[in-house]
Amino acid sequence: MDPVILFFLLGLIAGLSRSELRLPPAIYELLSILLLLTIGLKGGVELAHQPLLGIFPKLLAVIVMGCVLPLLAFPVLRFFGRLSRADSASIAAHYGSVSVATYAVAVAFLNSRSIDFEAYMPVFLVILEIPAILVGILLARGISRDTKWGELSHELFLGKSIVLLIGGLLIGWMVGPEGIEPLKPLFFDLFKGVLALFLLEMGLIAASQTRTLKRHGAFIIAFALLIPVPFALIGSLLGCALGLSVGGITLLAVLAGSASYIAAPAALRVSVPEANPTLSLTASLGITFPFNIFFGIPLYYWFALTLHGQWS
Amino acid sequence: MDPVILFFLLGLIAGLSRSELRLPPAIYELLSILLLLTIGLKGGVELAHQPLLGIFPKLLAVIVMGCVLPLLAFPVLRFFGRLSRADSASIAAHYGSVSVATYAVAVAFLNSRSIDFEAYMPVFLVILEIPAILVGILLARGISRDTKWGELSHELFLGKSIVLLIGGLLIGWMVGPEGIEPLKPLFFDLFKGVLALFLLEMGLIAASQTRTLKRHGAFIIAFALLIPVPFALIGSLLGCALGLSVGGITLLAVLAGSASYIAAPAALRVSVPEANPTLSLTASLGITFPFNIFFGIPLYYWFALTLHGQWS
Amino acid sequence: MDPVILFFLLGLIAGLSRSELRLPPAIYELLSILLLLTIGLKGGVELAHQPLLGIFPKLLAVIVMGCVLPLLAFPVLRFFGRLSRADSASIAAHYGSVSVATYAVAVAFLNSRSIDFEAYMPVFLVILEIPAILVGILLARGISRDTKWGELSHELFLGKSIVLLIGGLLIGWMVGPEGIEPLKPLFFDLFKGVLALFLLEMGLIAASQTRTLKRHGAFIIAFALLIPVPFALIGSLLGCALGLSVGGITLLAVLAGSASYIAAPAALRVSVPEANPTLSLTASLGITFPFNIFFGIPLYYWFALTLHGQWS
Amino acid sequence: MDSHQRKLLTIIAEAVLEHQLTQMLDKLGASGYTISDARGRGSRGVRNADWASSGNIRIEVVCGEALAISIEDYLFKNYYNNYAIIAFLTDVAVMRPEKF
Amino acid sequence: MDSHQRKLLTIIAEAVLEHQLTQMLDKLGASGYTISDARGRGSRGVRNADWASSGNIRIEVVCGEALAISIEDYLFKNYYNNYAIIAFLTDVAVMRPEKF
Amino acid sequence: MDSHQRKLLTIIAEAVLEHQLTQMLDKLGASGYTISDARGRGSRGVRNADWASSGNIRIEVVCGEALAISIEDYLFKNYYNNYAIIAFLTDVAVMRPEKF
Ligand SMILES: Nc1ncnc2c1ncn2[C@@H]1O[C@H](COP(=O)(O)O)[C@@H](O)[C@H]1O
Ligand SMILES: Nc1ncnc2c1ncn2[C@@H]1O[C@H](COP(=O)(O)O)[C@@H](O)[C@H]1O
Ligand SMILES: Nc1ncnc2c1ncn2[C@@H]1O[C@H](COP(=O)(O)O)[C@@H](O)[C@H]1O
Ligand code: NA
Ligand code: NA
Ligand code: NA
Repeated sequence: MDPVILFFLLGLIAGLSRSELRLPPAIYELLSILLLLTIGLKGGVELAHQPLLGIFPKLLAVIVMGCVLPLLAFPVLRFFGRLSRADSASIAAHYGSVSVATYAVAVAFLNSRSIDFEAYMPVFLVILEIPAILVGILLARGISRDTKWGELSHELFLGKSIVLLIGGLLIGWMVGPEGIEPLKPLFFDLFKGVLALFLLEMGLIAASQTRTLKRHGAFIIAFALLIPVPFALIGSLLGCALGLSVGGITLLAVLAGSASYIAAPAALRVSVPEANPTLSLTASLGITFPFNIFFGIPLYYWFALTLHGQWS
Repeated sequence: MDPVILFFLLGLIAGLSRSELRLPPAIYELLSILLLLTIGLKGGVELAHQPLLGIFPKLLAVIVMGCVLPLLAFPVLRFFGRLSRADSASIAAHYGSVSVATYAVAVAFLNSRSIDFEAYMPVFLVILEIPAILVGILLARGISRDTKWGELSHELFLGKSIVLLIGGLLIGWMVGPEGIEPLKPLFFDLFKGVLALFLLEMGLIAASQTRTLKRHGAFIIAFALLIPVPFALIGSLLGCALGLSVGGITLLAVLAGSASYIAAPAALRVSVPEANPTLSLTASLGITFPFNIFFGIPLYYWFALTLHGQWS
Repeated sequence: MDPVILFFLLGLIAGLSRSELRLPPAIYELLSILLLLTIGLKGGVELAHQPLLGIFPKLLAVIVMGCVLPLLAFPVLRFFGRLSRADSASIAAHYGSVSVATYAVAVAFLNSRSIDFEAYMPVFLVILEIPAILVGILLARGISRDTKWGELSHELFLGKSIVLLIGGLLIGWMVGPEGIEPLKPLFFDLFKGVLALFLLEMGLIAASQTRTLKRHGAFIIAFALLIPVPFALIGSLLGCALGLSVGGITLLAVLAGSASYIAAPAALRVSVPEANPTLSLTASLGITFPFNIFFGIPLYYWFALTLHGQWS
Repeated sequence: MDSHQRKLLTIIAEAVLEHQLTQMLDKLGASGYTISDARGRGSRGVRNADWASSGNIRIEVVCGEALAISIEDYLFKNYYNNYAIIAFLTDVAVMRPEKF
Repeated sequence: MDSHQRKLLTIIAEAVLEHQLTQMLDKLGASGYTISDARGRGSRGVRNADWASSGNIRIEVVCGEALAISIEDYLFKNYYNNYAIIAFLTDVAVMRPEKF
Repeated sequence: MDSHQRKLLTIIAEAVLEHQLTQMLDKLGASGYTISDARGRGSRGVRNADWASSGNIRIEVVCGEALAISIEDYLFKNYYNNYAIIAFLTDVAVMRPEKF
């Protein structure tokens, strides 16, 4: 198994056995800043080689997917799960949006198998964070005047992860491969180590989330385990249709099948406060994230292999 | 002198002259987490090459040493130092247990002289943390029903240092030398730099400990300066008897001669609250730690050279 | 543009658009500790090659410059700016002293152009921090008995930046080029990455400073934009007179043209409390620092090229 | 020196509300406020500050009784239903009444 | 809106006790608590939070008088002799009495 | 168990004063103090703790009324004019009067 996943396991086990191990919040912040910048910078440097015009239609298709996914999840939650409208909308928004950590683990997975992927995948990552959250808010409140769109768009477009990803992309794109050289030791060489520490902390957090699991009953567990697979399948089909490589298809599947736990919770807490935040966080962090990094990523890779083989 | 020791000296001098230099606690945590994981991972990777069965009898011998050392220290403290039973037991537990930072400096010392040591030394480090603490608690309270053994064993076996060391060992052992490659830049290449920063902070902490020194009188100073040497001698004799290499003997001597300042204080604060915690911490951090890294390690290395020469 | 400056720009833009991006204070501390140690260590290692005696007269000349600069700034602030005596003296002290971050960016600028500079430049950096602060305090209060010189010199000579710079210099000088090898991955290889993150945070801080700008009116903005250039010219002329290389002249100009935002604020807050601290900080961090890293450093480099050409 | 009666309103709320609550205090006319980071447990479960947004903040406002009550009313109308938040009021004495 | 009298019990204790003390509060029936990190000086010397376990924590509990007293008694019996710990009680007014 | 009246003096001040203020408390004879980090806004603007010296600290002292007043006086004479600092006094009840 990839060592970074073992670090997640270590955190999970330590957390479940109530070890006193804890990473200070400041360190968690540092690690996530480093990961976001690294993903952005790497993508930007790659993009520097390439004509950009061709990716716009693809971006559009990806945005459409970001809008459709929550619309698929919402009825499941509302009618099968009998959750309130606000809770259904909120969870749908989380699952339509994406998880940067899952993406990073998938990148590490592909790297260690020397599988390339399209340079613009980090752009997809950025782009996919937002539409599902907007759709989720609309699902919760309709096009109500109550929603403070100003505050919301501020929250969305100026949130930490968007700013660092886009910032990294632009810087990488501007300085190109030679310019980035002196930054490599911190941002590129340490990438896996930083990811390992980050996953250690994620394991601890996931463990603390599972403690609130029983309160929420079987439906939410089932949802969090089962919805990633069809979503990832949608992602890989779209990837195929867009003519992506095996690596690219895998990553788009991962994006579709993963659930946000940074951008979505923050935005929904402000815009749909009546939704219970622990419900969506427990599902996304406590179940879907571990599921994806242990089982999802290899499975979605297999989707990609199979589909890519079919088409070409 | 090894540059990492100069960093300790810098911290010590800055602290003694009451400079405002301070590392934030979150950074201290990060550095100690990195050190513990590095020590574990390195050991684990080395162990991956080796048959494990042979080391069990050695582990047993080492555990016996961990139980005997506090039994030797206790009467000295109780009768020569006229300390209370609780204080004597607590200090004995600290000195029977081990200091990870001292171990790390000794590893750096051996590395810079290209002296190898047995791969299972980190296992000794883990193993030696606990028995002395248990013996110390028994010395303080007998086998009383009062002691909350549940809480205590939780504290001992799920404390930060044990979890990270064992976790690192297992991960290193599972992924082996190739698997660890991508983690090397963070955990291995930065090792000495991280150790240097950590020792800078240790210097500042040691300086603040020395401020409470005068309160505790001459006996505790003498004890903290004199006990490490015979303890280290016991450790090196045992190392010799177990057929360790010069590097291994040195490290076992360092383990025996060093005093815990993380695991032992935490466990004893909970289990023997009537012991004065500043007494043992001042001795261990303010005197024994500096003594060991300046004078102890080279001396114990010389023990190892001499003894190893005798035997072989 | 140098990527590290793009990071500053990213922070600045994020801050001005009120993004929620923030680096935890503990991380800011870690980054600044790393930068200070790196600058010190690098200088120390270089100095290890060299006879030290020759630099004493140069140090003297540099100290004189450090005393003269605030004396030039003071009347400008007092008579053109109509600021109170305390405020004028305080700002003069800030601008006579130096900014370590600006120096670090200038070093990165020179490195990326493979331009060497004298090994003792970090000594100048250390030396220049203090005299202007003393002169500023004298300007504010005369040689009054009120000033607690004991406390003040403690603040000055045992402040974080002095201790780490001098500590780094001494350690580097003692261990020399081979001894420093194992510390290189953390302190040297990561230098640019660490600087990039640090500048990201500086951008955020500078942005928050500009919010108080309007309160202080046009004079302070003009002062902060215009004074660095003549000061840097003085620095480069002195550098020329001392026979420095192009790199050395550039750095001395940068030191003269930059304004302190760590040592000076702390010392003046204690010694001249009636001076408004946000006034000098806004000028130094919110205007002069960005001006210098975007426009100043290339300009001062051009000064150095021109002057050096003239003389030799 | 004389001392004057004022109220100290302490608000403990989830960290995500920091910006909104300080804006509200500015708008309602508080002369200042002090914030520190906290964690805790309440009816909405444990908030253990494992990462920034999972923690609480603790806001203190020294003010007159009227302002204290209108802040509490504002909290009641806008936050008590949906957020992890509590508030309580203490009597305090201050030396510079014109400041608060 | 009406306000109701409650007690605010503030405990300052060495950080190592956090787990034990919150368990105690749960057991004695406190409706919640708020914790922040602190440092300080007292009869047991300076506790300067240089590293985690050398610091203090500050626990606040809003509760009725009876519970406040039984918590203080518990502290007295179990902790005052051997640990760096103090506690004090303040009168506070709350708007939602059913919460505390 | 009996409870005894004491005063709780809370000082909020810019972080750079920590050393001076604790020395002052030692000199004036406080039996102890507790410090935590804070940020805030007041008449001297926003102090947002972006980096260490730009933040505030919050000092609490449990003491008798006389000492509380002499500390306030000291602050008034030495700090109120030039520093971002406020202080307020609360009544508290303690169990161990000999400690404070
Ligand atoms: N009885 C209490 N005493 C002190 N703090 C409380 C109490 N109840 C709740 N809190 C704090 O207020 C936050 C929100 O409370 P709640 O809305 O009840 O979840 C909790 O996370 C605690 O930090
Ligand atoms: N008079 C006091 N005022 C405020 N805090 C105090 C006081 N005395 C003690 N403390 C706090 O309580 C902790 C433990 O006190 P002690 O048990 O007296 O050492 C100290 O570290 C301080 O944080
Ligand atoms: N009305 C208030 N309520 C609570 N805290 C305040 C208040 N006014 C000022 N402060 C705090 O005291 C610090 C200094 O206040 P000032 O001297 O008014 O700038 C501020 O940064 C706040 O943290
Ligand atoms: Na998704
Ligand atoms: Na030992
Ligand atoms: Na200058």
